Amino acid sequence: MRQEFVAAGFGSQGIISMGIVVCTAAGLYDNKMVAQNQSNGPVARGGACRTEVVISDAEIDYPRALTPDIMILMSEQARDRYLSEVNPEQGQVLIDSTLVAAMPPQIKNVYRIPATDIAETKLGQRAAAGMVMLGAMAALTGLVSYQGLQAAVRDTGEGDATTVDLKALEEGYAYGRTMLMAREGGAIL
Amino acid sequence: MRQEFVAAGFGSQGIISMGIVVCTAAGLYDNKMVAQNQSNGPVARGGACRTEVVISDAEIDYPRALTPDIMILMSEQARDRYLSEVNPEQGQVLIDSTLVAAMPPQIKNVYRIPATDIAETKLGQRAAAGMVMLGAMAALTGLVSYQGLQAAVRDTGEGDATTVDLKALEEGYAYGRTMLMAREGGAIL
Amino acid sequence: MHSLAQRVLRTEQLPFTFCPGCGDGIVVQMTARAIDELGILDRVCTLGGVGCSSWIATYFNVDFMKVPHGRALPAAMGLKLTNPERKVLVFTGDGDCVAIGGNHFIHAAHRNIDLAVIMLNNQIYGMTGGQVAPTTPAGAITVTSPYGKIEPPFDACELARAAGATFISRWTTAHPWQLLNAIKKAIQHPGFAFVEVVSPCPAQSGLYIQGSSDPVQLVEWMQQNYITQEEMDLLSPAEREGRTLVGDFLAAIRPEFAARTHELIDRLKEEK
Amino acid sequence: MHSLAQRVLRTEQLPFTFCPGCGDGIVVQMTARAIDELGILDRVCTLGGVGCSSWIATYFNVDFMKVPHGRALPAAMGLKLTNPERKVLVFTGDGDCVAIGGNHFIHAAHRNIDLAVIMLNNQIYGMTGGQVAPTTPAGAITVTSPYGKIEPPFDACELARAAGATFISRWTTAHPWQLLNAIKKAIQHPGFAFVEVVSPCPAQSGLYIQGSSDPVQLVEWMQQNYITQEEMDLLSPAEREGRTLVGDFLAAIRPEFAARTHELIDRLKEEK
Amino acid sequence: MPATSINIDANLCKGCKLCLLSCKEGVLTMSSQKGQQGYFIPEVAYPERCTQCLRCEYFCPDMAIEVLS
Amino acid sequence: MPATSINIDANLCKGCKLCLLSCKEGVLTMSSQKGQQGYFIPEVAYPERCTQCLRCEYFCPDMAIEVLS
Amino acid sequence: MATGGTIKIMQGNEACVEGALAAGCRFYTGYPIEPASEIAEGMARQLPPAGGIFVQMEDELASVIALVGASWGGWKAMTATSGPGFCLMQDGIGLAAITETPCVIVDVQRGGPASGQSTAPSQGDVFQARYGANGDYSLIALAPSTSQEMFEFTIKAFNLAERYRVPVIVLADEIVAHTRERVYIPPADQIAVVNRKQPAVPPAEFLTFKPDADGIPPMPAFNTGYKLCVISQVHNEKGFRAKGKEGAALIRRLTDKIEKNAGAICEVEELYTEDATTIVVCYGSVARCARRAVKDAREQGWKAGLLKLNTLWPFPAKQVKAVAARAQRILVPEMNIGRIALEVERASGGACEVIPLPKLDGKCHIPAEILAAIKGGCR
Amino acid sequence: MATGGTIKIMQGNEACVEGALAAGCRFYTGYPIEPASEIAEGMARQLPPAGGIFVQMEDELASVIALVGASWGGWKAMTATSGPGFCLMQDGIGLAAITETPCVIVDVQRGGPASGQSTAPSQGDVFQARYGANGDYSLIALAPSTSQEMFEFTIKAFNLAERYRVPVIVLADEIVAHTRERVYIPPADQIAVVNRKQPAVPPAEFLTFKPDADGIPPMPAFNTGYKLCVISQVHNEKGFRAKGKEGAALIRRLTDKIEKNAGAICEVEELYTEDATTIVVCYGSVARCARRAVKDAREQGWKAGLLKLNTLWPFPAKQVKAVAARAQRILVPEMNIGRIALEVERASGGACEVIPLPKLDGKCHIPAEILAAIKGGCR
Ligand SMILES: Cc1ncc(C[n+]2csc(CCOP(=O)(O)OP(=O)(O)O)c2C)c(N)n1
Ligand SMILES: Cc1ncc(C[n+]2csc(CCOP(=O)(O)OP(=O)(O)O)c2C)c(N)n1
Ligand code: SF4
Ligand code: SF4
Ligand code: SF4
Ligand code: SF4
Ligand code: SF4
Ligand code: SF4
Ligand SMILES: [Mg+2]
Ligand SMILES: [Mg+2]
Repeated sequence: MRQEFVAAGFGSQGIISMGIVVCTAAGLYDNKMVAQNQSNGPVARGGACRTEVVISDAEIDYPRALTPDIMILMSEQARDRYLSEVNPEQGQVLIDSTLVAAMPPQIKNVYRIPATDIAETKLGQRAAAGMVMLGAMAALTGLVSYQGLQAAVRDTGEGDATTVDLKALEEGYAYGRTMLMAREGGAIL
Repeated sequence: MRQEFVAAGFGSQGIISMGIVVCTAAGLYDNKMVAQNQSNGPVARGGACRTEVVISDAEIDYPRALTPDIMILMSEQARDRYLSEVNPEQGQVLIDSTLVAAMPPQIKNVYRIPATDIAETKLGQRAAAGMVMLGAMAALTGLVSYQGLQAAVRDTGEGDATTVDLKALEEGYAYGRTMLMAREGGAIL
Repeated sequence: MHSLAQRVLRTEQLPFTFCPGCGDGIVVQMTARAIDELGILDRVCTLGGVGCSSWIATYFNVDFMKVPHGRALPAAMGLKLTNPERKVLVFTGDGDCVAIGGNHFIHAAHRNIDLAVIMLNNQIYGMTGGQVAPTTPAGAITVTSPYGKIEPPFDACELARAAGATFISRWTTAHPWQLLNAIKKAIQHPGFAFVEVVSPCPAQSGLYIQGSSDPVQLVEWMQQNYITQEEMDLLSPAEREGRTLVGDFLAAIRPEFAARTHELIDRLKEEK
Repeated sequence: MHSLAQRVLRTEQLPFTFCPGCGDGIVVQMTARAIDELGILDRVCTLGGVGCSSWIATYFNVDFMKVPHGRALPAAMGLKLTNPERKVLVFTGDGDCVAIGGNHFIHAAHRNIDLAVIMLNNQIYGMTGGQVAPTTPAGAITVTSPYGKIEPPFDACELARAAGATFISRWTTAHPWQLLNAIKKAIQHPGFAFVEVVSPCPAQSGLYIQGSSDPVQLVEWMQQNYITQEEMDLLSPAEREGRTLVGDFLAAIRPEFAARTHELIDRLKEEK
Repeated sequence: MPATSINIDANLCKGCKLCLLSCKEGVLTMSSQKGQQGYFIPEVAYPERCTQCLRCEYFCPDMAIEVLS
Repeated sequence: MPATSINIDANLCKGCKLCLLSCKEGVLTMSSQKGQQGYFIPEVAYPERCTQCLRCEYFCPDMAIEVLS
Repeated sequence: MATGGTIKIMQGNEACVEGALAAGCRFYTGYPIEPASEIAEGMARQLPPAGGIFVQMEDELASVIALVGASWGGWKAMTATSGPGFCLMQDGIGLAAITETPCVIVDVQRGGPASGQSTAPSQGDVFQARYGANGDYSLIALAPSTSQEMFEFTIKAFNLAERYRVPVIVLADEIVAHTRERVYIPPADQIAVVNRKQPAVPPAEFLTFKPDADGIPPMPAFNTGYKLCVISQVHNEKGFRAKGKEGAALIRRLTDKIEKNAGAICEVEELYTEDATTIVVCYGSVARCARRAVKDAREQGWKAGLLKLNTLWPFPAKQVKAVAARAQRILVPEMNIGRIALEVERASGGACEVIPLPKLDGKCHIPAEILAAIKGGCR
Repeated sequence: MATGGTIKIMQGNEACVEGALAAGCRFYTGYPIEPASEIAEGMARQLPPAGGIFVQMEDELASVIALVGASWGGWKAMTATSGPGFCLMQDGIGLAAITETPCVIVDVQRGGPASGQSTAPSQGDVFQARYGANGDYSLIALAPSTSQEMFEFTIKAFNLAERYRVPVIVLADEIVAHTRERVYIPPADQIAVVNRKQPAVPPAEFLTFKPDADGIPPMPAFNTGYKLCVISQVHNEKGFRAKGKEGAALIRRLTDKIEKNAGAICEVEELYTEDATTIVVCYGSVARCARRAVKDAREQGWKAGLLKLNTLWPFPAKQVKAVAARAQRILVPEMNIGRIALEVERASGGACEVIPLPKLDGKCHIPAEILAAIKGGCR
């Protein structure tokens, strides 16, 4: 099976790291084929940023996302720019609800994770919001394994940041599990 | 009719000017089609030098000399290098006999003009030897007209040099006429 | 919208694409002021090569030309020579001017052709992501000098002087008034005028070399370390260490290339 | 055959292709003497770009490389870095070095990489037939400056100094002993060593600029006009006019690039 | 000192705080409002302190601040 | 002063006369003989005057002259 | 021959200078190199008295970039070089292409690769002329074979450059550059000179790269009020950076404005092609020798014909295709390893045999060589 | 997958660095440019600890010339760049070609012409890679489509460079350069590494450019006693300037040693070509999307096939010819205006229809576009 993942927001949020972590988790630890890429604004670093990961059991022919199965949005600009790529019926969209307020109603599967809030209050670092989102995603979509994410963070991170990121994954994963149970329990998110 | 002319010797002898003068004489004053070119040694200016002029009544297709009809040789190096291009039966070879001693016997038509001697003694300038040769050539071969040569020298020369060159042409022409009359008179040259 | 921008800039191109706190915008502003105060908008044209700083050329409401990396000066020369009345302003980066464009730089300076060349020195290749530049300090770690740069920084002002530039000035974006003044002088100077503007690049050299991406810290760092001769004179030799001079270093008059070229034409025409 | 030639030159390449009286041959001779006296024939390699003077590189009985016009220095750098024990000698012309090769020149000097660069300054493009060079005197008439050159001559020694060369020397081919000495010093100097050799070109600059193609007159002209500081000091200001200094101008020690590069490698290998 | 009006252009400001650094009089502070560029922008907290020295305007790298008198 | 032998290589000499210029002792003169390069070459007219100063050798741009002792 | 002109004896390089001046060229920046130096030397002498500017630059990179500046300054501009310098001009040619800057670059080809052989004629740069710079663009290249053509094609080069706003390459070679022959120079008023289009709209409505219906934007000069935006990046009609469709439209247009006008641009000369079984396709100096060979062949009873390509780029594929359809074989003598032969092969699409006749020894073919090939081929 | 290796997640640019090191590259000179910068950055980090040298040069001209110096110093050397820088390297590539200097140049193609579009993928430099420098020469160019191929083709590039003594171009593009994927790195002893031939004769008998029977001269390093003569002019076997036949022999050999070995050099991959009526000929990143399209087409019952060109130069004409003989039409999707399509057209010699599928908007084709073209073509 081929699955396409997109994350978008501001570069300063570590969007690219999110792509690399997902790609490493799936490629090295979940033993899938992967293809990740990213794009930045041309000059203003820290501006709009997007990453994609294609994950598949078979060789990946086409390495770019065509219709993302899972999309993480971490800014309203990103929402306005990229949401249209998602199939409203099938796609799953995870938003950082601290940063992205409204979502168009036609998108069926939307998960609202207050990741920046969580990162700020629980970890004291807004920049960890991306990893919170990934933890939640692992719980909610199963695109990559939680263990894979942990291993990938250990591989790609550096020093102190790794500890924070692992904690962020954990918080996100826990939040996601709770949401899932709530949803499975029939609650409206 | 297509005729091919070659002059070769040292650059310092004004070989290139010889080519230009012949070409201008034929092209502008004898109203022929012409194509002239030259080649130098790559670095040592004043070294080996050669010029060619193709003269024809019709458009000149191929602009280089294939079998020179008339060749002027002003150094032994030039003789050793280029003489083989001449058809020994038909080609006419004019040598500066001050500089070139022996000629292979198989070449039928050889004219020996002591041009450097003439230039030195009559004009006080060895460098005028080339024009002496051209004057003689006009007389001996009729390839270009003497008047044409004179006009060409006036066109292309500068100041004092022009006067000397015109004188040199004259000396050469006179020498050539004498040779011709001697030859027509049956004398062996 | 800034009234200065309305008078001198292509307002539809704003905001600048530069990163927050990038010094390049200061140079846009000071150049806009210079053009405005000198009242020469119609006679100006601007050029740039490639690099963040080269984009400065595109913000003014004048004709501009942006050419390949390092090649602004020959294009500027073509424009100057075809109309010596033109005020030709060239915006270039330290990489654009001293690395790939070094040969054009020394030769344009040598000709003393009337151009105002404003070089943004952020000590790094900003646009391509923080690679070492000729102007990068010795020992500095960048993405292409991960073990520390071996050579000392290239002093563009010294190079300009040896090559023959006749106006030379260095300021930082933390000296906006002095910079404005220098740019005005450079534009009015009849010859090759070179203004080096030390400029913070929070995203690259800030991060890699000065160790801070905070624009405020970078401006403070410049204020402390880039000082005038008078300020320098008050310091002990030990304190001078690591500090760099700013100032208007040279303003000399030598025959100018475009004028001389046109004088020749006029003379020959008369002679005909 | 000269015994020196037998020891140091590719004798089958003789005679030199230079014109009669051309100074390039003096540089071959003095370099041959330097190599011979230093006993380093096996460790030498030579490089040249394109130009009459660049052919000098091809006469020694050593490995040599002749690259496109202006590009000898980067090639030399490749050879030096891959074996710092190599003695790398670069022969270049004023056009090759200061015109098309100007950027490589300032950057190689700036890196202070251990090369001996011998630039023949005949004030003209010899090989291509007498076109104006950056080093041509102001006002000089050449085939491409028929109305007189506008700019002043480029001083390659000053440029080398501003760029960071650590050994700088200028002599003429009329100073053969001093030149030999300078070449020896340049070869032994651990850094970027630059020797400018003012050299007569009877065929081009002699003809067009100095007004004589006679080698003897040209050597006399050099002897009169290229003088040492001591000689200069004896002259009145009016007499100094038009005269140029020769001498060994600079010999300084700064970290050398190839050595530093290999030190880094060694350090990192140890750390592993 | 005449009343000063200081315009901060929310379209252009990138929240770099250089105006705050440059103002010796403490006229400006950061607001909690975001500009169109997505950054928190400054506000004129103490207009009465302003000496119209123009430092804030000259130090702003985005031409986002203008001091009008 | 030991007997000097001065070799002039007719293969290499281009007759530039720089050896004549450089010799302060007037040892050399031009001959009427042409070398392989086609130029008139110098000859050692007064070997006894030679001081072995080597100037002729060092000034020769074609390495055509060698002073042997 | 029309009346009132003059006849001069000129080298091709000199005729090129004469043509440039006649076409209105008033700006030359260059760097000396054999066998093109006489063009620089002639320009140095002749431009200033004509009100023009000659500057010898520090290198070839600077030379061609300066043309772009001068051309936007409103002047007609040219440079000349040979292979090694042509290499260094590619980045500027790319700039001229993307900024649609009229300019003329003469490449007097000599032996290659690299420093090659400075005194040997060659046609080794024909593909470099077309493909030497990065990315997609088109340009025009002309191949003169006589001094007369050096004069005329240089004028034509300027006219095409101005008409299509494109760098035009004059691909000469050492033979045509250095051969002195008669050149007929018509009176100035009989020389057709094209100048770039000027805007028809007021400055406020003008967009720097908005094409007219013919695909070509008008081109005012700098400092005439139009607020021009000229960048070396892929751009939109305003002249600012563009991606996606806008970018694609530019790239497509840069190519189309030349390739779609190939009919109007391409010039060839045909001799005896109607009934020929063997056609010699050739250009530049080689064409002279080929013409002689074809005439000799006809005299000896062989059905030979000649297709001389005056335009090399855009490639006259239609004309080649047409003769390929009639002939049994095409011979392509070239002073290179067989380059245009590849184009001929492609254009002929298998319709007839294509036989390259490469010449690599730094000399032109002699007519007998081509004649022999014709006879060999006409069996 | 063989045993003992490791799997890493790598961008193509990172994989290229890894491949270069595995191939024995120990010298890198370059100048930063997007989208190739990560290669320089990786080399800067990884070469010194491996005993290698990284120098960021003043420009691209210097970068490639330095390679030639280093390669004759006996080291394996590489640089990487993108279109605008590749333009400036042509003169050095010509030098490497005529001096037969092994070296590897990676061109990560971005949008062109000129400064173009630094973030957009492109295949606009494919002809420039072949014809960018003056004169006649041949070289080898490889087009990787995955990180794995970036690793493998870089090794292959070094091996071919050493084997044939020629500059080898790795023609990557922004997509393959920046896509992170799994790369299998075999253990060092399972990687085949080729080193240049050394002389079999003593120094006194050695001539710098005398070829062995295979057309390739052995190549000792400088200062090892062979008195090497390396010049950028056309030269004889000794290495000194030559004209006429000797010069022609060199130029002929420079081309022949590559073109005559095309069989050994060229690599392609075929998928379903046996019975396909429509064949997609492609290379680089586009090949990934084409493969998907061809597979989709087959699933939907269309007789589509794929010919992926791993080698672009020498052009695999034989392989193209073979499929052209069987197919009804060939589609050539490229991220340029249709360049290799021209070669395909020539190679197929009219045997089947050749349809270019250019893409100029700075994006790769999506599979659906190619699929639609297959369906359109398979009628
Ligand atoms: C020929 C060429 N080489 C390399 C590049 C890539 N490049 C773009 S900008 C740049 C350097 C920018 O540095 P600088 O000139 O200092 O400007 P900054 O961005 O720092 O202001 C480089 C190397 C290019 N565009 N063209
Ligand atoms: C790229 C390139 N441009 C131009 C030339 C032509 N060219 C050959 S040598 C030379 C200049 C020679 O002058 P210089 O370096 O001073 O050497 P000289 O002959 O005076 O000793 C030139 C312009 C060339 N070979 N390559
Ligand atoms: S990268 Fe640096 S120079 Fe470029 S815009 Fe950002 S801060 Fe300014
Ligand atoms: S042209 Fe000048 S530099 Fe060249 S060999 Fe002759 S005299 Fe020497
Ligand atoms: S200096 Fe300008 S951009 Fe920075 S915070 Fe102040 S107003 Fe905003
Ligand atoms: S004008 Fe001066 S005092 Fe007023 S706010 Fe700006 S910096 Fe402060
Ligand atoms: S200096 Fe040398 S070349 Fe000149 S004349 Fe004397 S021996 Fe001959
Ligand atoms: S060695 Fe001295 S004295 Fe003897 S011939 Fe030579 S220059 Fe004259
Ligand atoms: Mg910079
Ligand atoms: Mg010179």
